[in-house]
Amino acid sequence: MPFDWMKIPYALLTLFIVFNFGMLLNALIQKIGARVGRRYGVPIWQNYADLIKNYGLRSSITHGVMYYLGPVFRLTGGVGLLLFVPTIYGSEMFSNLSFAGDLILALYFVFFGTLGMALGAGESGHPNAAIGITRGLSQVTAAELPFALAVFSVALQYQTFSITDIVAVQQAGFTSWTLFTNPLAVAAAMLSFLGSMMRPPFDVVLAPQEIPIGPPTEYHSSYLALMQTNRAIFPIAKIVLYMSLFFGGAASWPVFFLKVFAIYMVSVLVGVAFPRFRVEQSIRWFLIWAVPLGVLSIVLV
Amino acid sequence: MVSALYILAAALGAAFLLGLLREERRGLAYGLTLAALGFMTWVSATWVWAFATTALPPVEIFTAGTPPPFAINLRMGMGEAALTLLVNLVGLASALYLKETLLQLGRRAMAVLLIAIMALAGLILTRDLFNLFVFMELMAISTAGLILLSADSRALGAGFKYLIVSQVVSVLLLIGIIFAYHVTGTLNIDGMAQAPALLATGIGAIAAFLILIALIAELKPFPANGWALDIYESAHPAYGAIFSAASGAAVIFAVDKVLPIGGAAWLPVATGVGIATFLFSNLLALPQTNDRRLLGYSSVGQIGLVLAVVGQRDVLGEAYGFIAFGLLVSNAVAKAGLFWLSGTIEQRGLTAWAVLRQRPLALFAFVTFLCVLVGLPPFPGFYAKWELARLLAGEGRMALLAAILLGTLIEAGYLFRWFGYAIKREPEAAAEGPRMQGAGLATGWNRALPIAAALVAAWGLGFLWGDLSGRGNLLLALPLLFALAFLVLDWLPAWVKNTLAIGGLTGFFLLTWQEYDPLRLIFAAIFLIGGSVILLASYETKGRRIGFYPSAMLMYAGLVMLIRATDAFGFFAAWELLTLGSYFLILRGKHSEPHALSYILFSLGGAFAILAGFALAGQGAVHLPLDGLAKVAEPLAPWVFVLLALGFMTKTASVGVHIWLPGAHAEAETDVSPMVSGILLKAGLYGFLVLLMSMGSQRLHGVELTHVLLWIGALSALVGNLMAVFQEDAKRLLAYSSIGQMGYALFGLALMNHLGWLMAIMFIINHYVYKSMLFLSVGGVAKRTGTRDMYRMGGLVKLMPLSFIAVLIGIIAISGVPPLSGFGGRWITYNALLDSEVRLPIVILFLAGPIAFLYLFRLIHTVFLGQLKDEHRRIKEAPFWIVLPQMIYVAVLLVVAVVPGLVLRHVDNYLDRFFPQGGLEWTGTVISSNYGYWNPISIMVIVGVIFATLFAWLLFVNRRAQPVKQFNIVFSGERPFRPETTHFAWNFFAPYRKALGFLTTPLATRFWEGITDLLHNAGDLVRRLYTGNGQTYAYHLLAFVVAVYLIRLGA
Amino acid sequence: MILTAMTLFLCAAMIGAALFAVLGRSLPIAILAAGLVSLVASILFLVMAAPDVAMTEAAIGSGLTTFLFFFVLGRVRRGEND
Amino acid sequence: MIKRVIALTLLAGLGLLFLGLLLDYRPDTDLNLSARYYAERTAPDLGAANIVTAIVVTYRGLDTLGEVTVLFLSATIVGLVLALGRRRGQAPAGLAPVGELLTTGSRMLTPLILLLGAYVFVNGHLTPGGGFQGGAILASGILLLLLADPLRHFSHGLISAVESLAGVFYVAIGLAGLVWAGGFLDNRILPLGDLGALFSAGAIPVIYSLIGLKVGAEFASMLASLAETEEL
Amino acid sequence: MVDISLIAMATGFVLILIGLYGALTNGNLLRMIVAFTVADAGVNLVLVSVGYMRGRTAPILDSAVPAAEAVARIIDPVPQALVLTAIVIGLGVTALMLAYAYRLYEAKGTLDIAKFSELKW
Repeated sequence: MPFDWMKIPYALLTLFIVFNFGMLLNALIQKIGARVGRRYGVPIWQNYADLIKNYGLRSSITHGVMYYLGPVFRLTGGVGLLLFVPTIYGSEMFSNLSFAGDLILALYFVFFGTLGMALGAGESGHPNAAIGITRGLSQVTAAELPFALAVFSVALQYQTFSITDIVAVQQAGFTSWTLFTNPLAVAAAMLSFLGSMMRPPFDVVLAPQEIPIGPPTEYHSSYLALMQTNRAIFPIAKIVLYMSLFFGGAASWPVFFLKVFAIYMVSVLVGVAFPRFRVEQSIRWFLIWAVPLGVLSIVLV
Repeated sequence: MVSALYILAAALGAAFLLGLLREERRGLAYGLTLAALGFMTWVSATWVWAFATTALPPVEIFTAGTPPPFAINLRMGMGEAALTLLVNLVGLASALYLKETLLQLGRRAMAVLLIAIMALAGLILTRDLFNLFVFMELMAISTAGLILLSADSRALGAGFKYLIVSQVVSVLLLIGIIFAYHVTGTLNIDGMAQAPALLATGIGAIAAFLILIALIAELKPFPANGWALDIYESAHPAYGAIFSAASGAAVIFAVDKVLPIGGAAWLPVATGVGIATFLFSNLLALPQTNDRRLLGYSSVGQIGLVLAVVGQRDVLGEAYGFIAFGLLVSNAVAKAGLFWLSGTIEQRGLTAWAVLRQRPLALFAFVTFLCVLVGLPPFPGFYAKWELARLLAGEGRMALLAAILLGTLIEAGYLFRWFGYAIKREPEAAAEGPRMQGAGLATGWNRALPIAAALVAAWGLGFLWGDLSGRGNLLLALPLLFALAFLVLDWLPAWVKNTLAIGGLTGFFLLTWQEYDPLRLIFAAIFLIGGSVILLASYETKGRRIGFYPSAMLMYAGLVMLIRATDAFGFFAAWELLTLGSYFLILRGKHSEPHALSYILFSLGGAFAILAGFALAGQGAVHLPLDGLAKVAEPLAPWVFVLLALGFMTKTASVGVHIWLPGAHAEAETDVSPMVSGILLKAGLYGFLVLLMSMGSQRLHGVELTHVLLWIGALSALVGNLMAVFQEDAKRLLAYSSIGQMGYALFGLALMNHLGWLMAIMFIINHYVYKSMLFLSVGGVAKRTGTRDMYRMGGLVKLMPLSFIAVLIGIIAISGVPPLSGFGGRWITYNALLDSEVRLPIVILFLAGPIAFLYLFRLIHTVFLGQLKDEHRRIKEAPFWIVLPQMIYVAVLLVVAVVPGLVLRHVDNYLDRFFPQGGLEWTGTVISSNYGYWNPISIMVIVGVIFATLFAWLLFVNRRAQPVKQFNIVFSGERPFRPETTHFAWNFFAPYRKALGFLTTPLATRFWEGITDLLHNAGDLVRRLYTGNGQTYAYHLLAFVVAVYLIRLGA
Repeated sequence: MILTAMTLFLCAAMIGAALFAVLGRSLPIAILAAGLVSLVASILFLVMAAPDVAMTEAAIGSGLTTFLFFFVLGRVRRGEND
Repeated sequence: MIKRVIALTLLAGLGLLFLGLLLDYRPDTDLNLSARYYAERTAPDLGAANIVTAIVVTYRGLDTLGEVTVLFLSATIVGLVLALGRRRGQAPAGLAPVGELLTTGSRMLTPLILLLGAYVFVNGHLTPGGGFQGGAILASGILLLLLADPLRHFSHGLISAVESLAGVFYVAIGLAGLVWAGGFLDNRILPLGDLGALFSAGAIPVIYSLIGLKVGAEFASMLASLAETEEL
Repeated sequence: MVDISLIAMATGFVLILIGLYGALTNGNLLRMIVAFTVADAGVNLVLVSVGYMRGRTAPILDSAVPAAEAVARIIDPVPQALVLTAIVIGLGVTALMLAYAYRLYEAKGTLDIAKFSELKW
């Protein structure tokens, strides 16, 4: 099969747009959080400054190969996920590298970064890292379950694993979105979404207050920079997936920005409104509320 | 040929002649005794030979020159010849064994021995009822005499108890005989059986009852058999051998010939009494701790089994002799051998047999006898059991078959537990004072010889029965012979044997690979080539490694024969062989004794379910080709399906019958764990494939059985994974993970669609590769660190980088994260799911998926990452031979990840035969289904490029960074409450346990423990019946008589 | 009829002696009673036209057996009342 | 007490069985198949007047051989049992000394008793009695000797020689029947003679005599074994 | 008129039951053996009574019973032959049991059967 080399610059372009969008969005959300808490908040370019600073720093210590690999895995996961999912529906230019695989690839690639991060943090030998990892993994696996169920429900509904095909079916209009044709699946997926965004009430994994911030503690300088980059890309990549599956996808960049912002805001608003869960509480919460929804969606579809 | 009467005459003549010798001439007397027994044996042997080689009809022997029924007549036929040969041989061997005792006690003891053997021969030969009574009295009295050979003072009491019982028996028998005579006017057994008047009259019926019940009472039926057990326990082992092997055989033959007197109505009675005895004896044997008493229970049980078979002779037809004799000689040879062996062991506890470990040959004899007794291939009992099951099922007597199999299972339970003690336990505190070598062992050539003879006889009879079975002799099967050859070659150094083994496996594959269809080829490749790769790791073990290669090769032989089997018999035989081989392998582990036991029990239970399933499917047909399963008709088919599936589930360790697996796999040796996990488990899946290919889906009471399998598969996946998450022991973790993986594969098969099967195949291949790899890796780590507890390890990545890479790759592969081969499995899974109608089990499967990720992560994290333990600072990488196969696997995983089509494509095409719809499209590097697509090479490239770019950049940027030592930081967050809990890896997923721990309640373990406890307690309770009071035994006997009578009245 | 009456008498005697043998307090007397049972039986055998049996029963059943008992009894005196 | 009740219950069951036999029992009025054969054929075929003897010695000779063997076995085992005990027995209370009268009387009587025994078994094929009865009588002679002199030492060698030789000859005659006549223990290896004569019925008198000797020897050895236990 | 063989048979059965009762309820070894001899006598009685036929003579041919008339005159000889054997065997067993009893007594100084139950379960 001849490879269309133009896909590479196009994909990089997507990456660039999404990265910047993610950076701004993150800052905006920090700002909103602060305002709700009656604080002033950071300036909107603060993240850029941090990132540039971190990229500029050089580290003199390393804990070993796996230690390097943590951020690498992490960012590969984020970038890969973004590239495996077509960003703009109908646009050859922004369909990225989705020829490599379908929905299932995206679903499983989500784990890639998690695995790598956990491994890398583990290498550091910091006990808090281990605690953070166990909490994180426990919660992520529980949170992913309803999502997987919802995804499968959607696949069942449309009888395909191709993301492009799924978006195509939803183009008929507002009401043809999965949100309305399969509300249970969307509900399950959105609950899962809350968990996987690492925002309150499910952010005990990062636990900035109780313990010295878990895995990232040991990472600094360029390592941290890679992770910050990922924090800009990965949520967006994930939201793209949600958007494509449940909210009709995006046929153009403006729609894309709007929908991504809206979906992101859901998790932010919930996070601002609710207190934090302990991990076993959140696992139970997912099993009690989200999983049954997912199961129902599969059974009823 | 000499008249059979010379057997009797020689014994009597010699016995009387002994009286002429002076007491001092004991050597001469002993010689005379041996000569007489030798002559008797020779006479029997010539008859056996004559009957076997020529079509000689049975010979009638008249006495007093008068034809029957007016004079006593004897008969010599094949059965008589064989049995007298057995009796005489056992007598001869025991006489040899008893040399010291006989020389010490003098000619009187020798005379009693001679007459005892003579009485048994007479019991077999005579056709006259009263003559039978006389021989029985002779047997009883000589028994009472021979008990005295024992040095055990309690034997005297046992003898008296026996006399009491035999008095009651003879009263009943005499009354029965005289009234039977009154009604029929004859004492000839055949004449009486043919006399129509006997059963027509009330008197005749009662007379027949008394005769038969008296004879049956001599067979030690439950519960009227306490006396026999006391004899077994206290008698000299050589007499134990006669009592079990010869007396039992003779009396059962007597019952067999007298049974026609009672007519058809007595057959069910014999069966009922027999099977009750079989079941209860085995149950009661469970709590025994005295070896001879245990053997006694087993003997009583075995004779009960033969009695049950005798009662089934109306349906067994021509196979009756084959079956009954098969069981009889199995018991005879094994019991004689075991009793003789017990005479070489000084203490009576079961663990005392551990002294056998000093003598490999004796140990080999021990295990041979146990296998003979349980009826494992290639011994006669195995063939007999197969035929019995076939015919019983053909007649719809499934309840009886179930009872027989249950009893056998219990028997296997205590016998193999005993074997485990012998292999693993330390003998009880040795007798006081320093002992020279061979402590607790008493041997001489005259004791070794009979044992050796029994050993040879066991194998010889196995060969003979294989020959007679008309099913292909297992002892001629090349793979089995290859495995057995390692018994002979066991003196060679391990590396030579290892090379031979690898050569044999690969050679056999190269010779035969063209014979298999793609599905079988995959299994053949895993079993043979895969087996060879794992065997590479065995080069690591130095020395001779006695016992390893025969066991391992036995397992491989079974596996090969399994895929080469075309009919049910071959399949089942192979199944038992591989079970046996793997049991020995597992038992080799340091602490594996209880686990090996539960493994063999579950496996045998499963094997018996398979046996019952095949028997039911065959409906009595002589040959049942495997594809003949497809022709099984409706009301039976679902039951056949259930039984077979149950059997296969024990091997794949599906949830509910999984409890044997974790221990067995975890405790096995480093190179054995991958064998029993990566390879052996596939046998069960192969069974499922065969089952589903031929029978398809079945409905039972409206329930789709494959749907049930789906649930079981999904639950296994969930439970296996969840249990794995909470293990502290690395190998246990992997073991539980196998349960989950097998659950996935089973799930795939049960989907009953194209992709489902493809998924299962993918899992089979993947699981072999990564589980073998992980077990080797973890095994290597355990070898270096000396522990398997993960919380005792950590930070090994720098010290054992190759092992780490293997684990890392394995983990990515198992968890299904792209780009490695596990993802392909997941992708096919999803497509298969979309293709099927099921919904709910999918949910369970989904739940299991992320959990797999958890335990795998824990494995790699806690072993290789985190803090390095102080005591592990100087650890080296795992030995070369253990790392080598791992690296091969890594390569394989990478290749399979990039070009899965290499194998899958062929299987995919082949599966079109079964499921024409829903296959995959293979266009270029893209693999697509009806629902989606996947391009393994692209994924690999994309991920690789991004990954490499970032990694290179990071390395470049931080090129001057220096590695720092890890340091200890105080704990926070988790409160230590036990020493090991201060380690962060302890209770790694604590929140998960808090949330989901209830799912891991060991329900199945509790259930099976409950069952075993119940059996034990029941056995313990019931055996209180045997108070040891001779009078009570008389009560039992009378109660037995009255009960049987009342039951017969009621029926 | 005399035969019948005699038989009845002998049988009654036997049963009586048998009960004595089984239930009686003293062991020597029980042994003697058992011997008596055999002896009476041998008379009955004569009545029933079985002279061979009668002789054997008298000689062996009542004679030798009883002697054997006393031989042993003499050696187990203390155990008599166990 | 419970023991007795259970015993009675069980025996009641057995009694019920016996009752069944008894109530249905009808005495034969004619000889049955076997008995008729014996009644008709014994005299012409075997030449024995005592049909019971003919049956015991010839027709069912194997039973009788077995029976003799039972006694042999018992005697041997009794010897064995007691011999085993002899190694560590305690001294039993000796019997009271016997009187002069008994001693003298027994010495006189014993030969007569032995003679009577011999007569009984030699005539076994003609009149009631035979080897067993005769043997028992022989044994009573020995018994008398024992009673008269409890400490008397018996020649075990003699007894066992008689016992063995009689047994060996018995088996040999049986085998002779197998070789020279119709089958094992066929009495027609010797001429049948006239019915009712002492030397008639072929080998029956010989066999019965051997039986008599053997039985006598067995009993004697049993008694002797028991008697010797008190010597310690 | 009841046949004497029936009376004898009934007596035989009763003796057997009495004997067994004694064997089952007496704990003393010697008493058990005595009881068994009673039962043996009962068995012999039953056996002989089965052969008995009213109005016939013993199966011995002499001047009173010539060979030619034997079929009509004699009783069934077979049971008698069997009883002969049974009696002798009975003695053998009794002797053996007595010897055993003696040795058991020697070993333990008691004749109580309940004391010889080291072997059990």
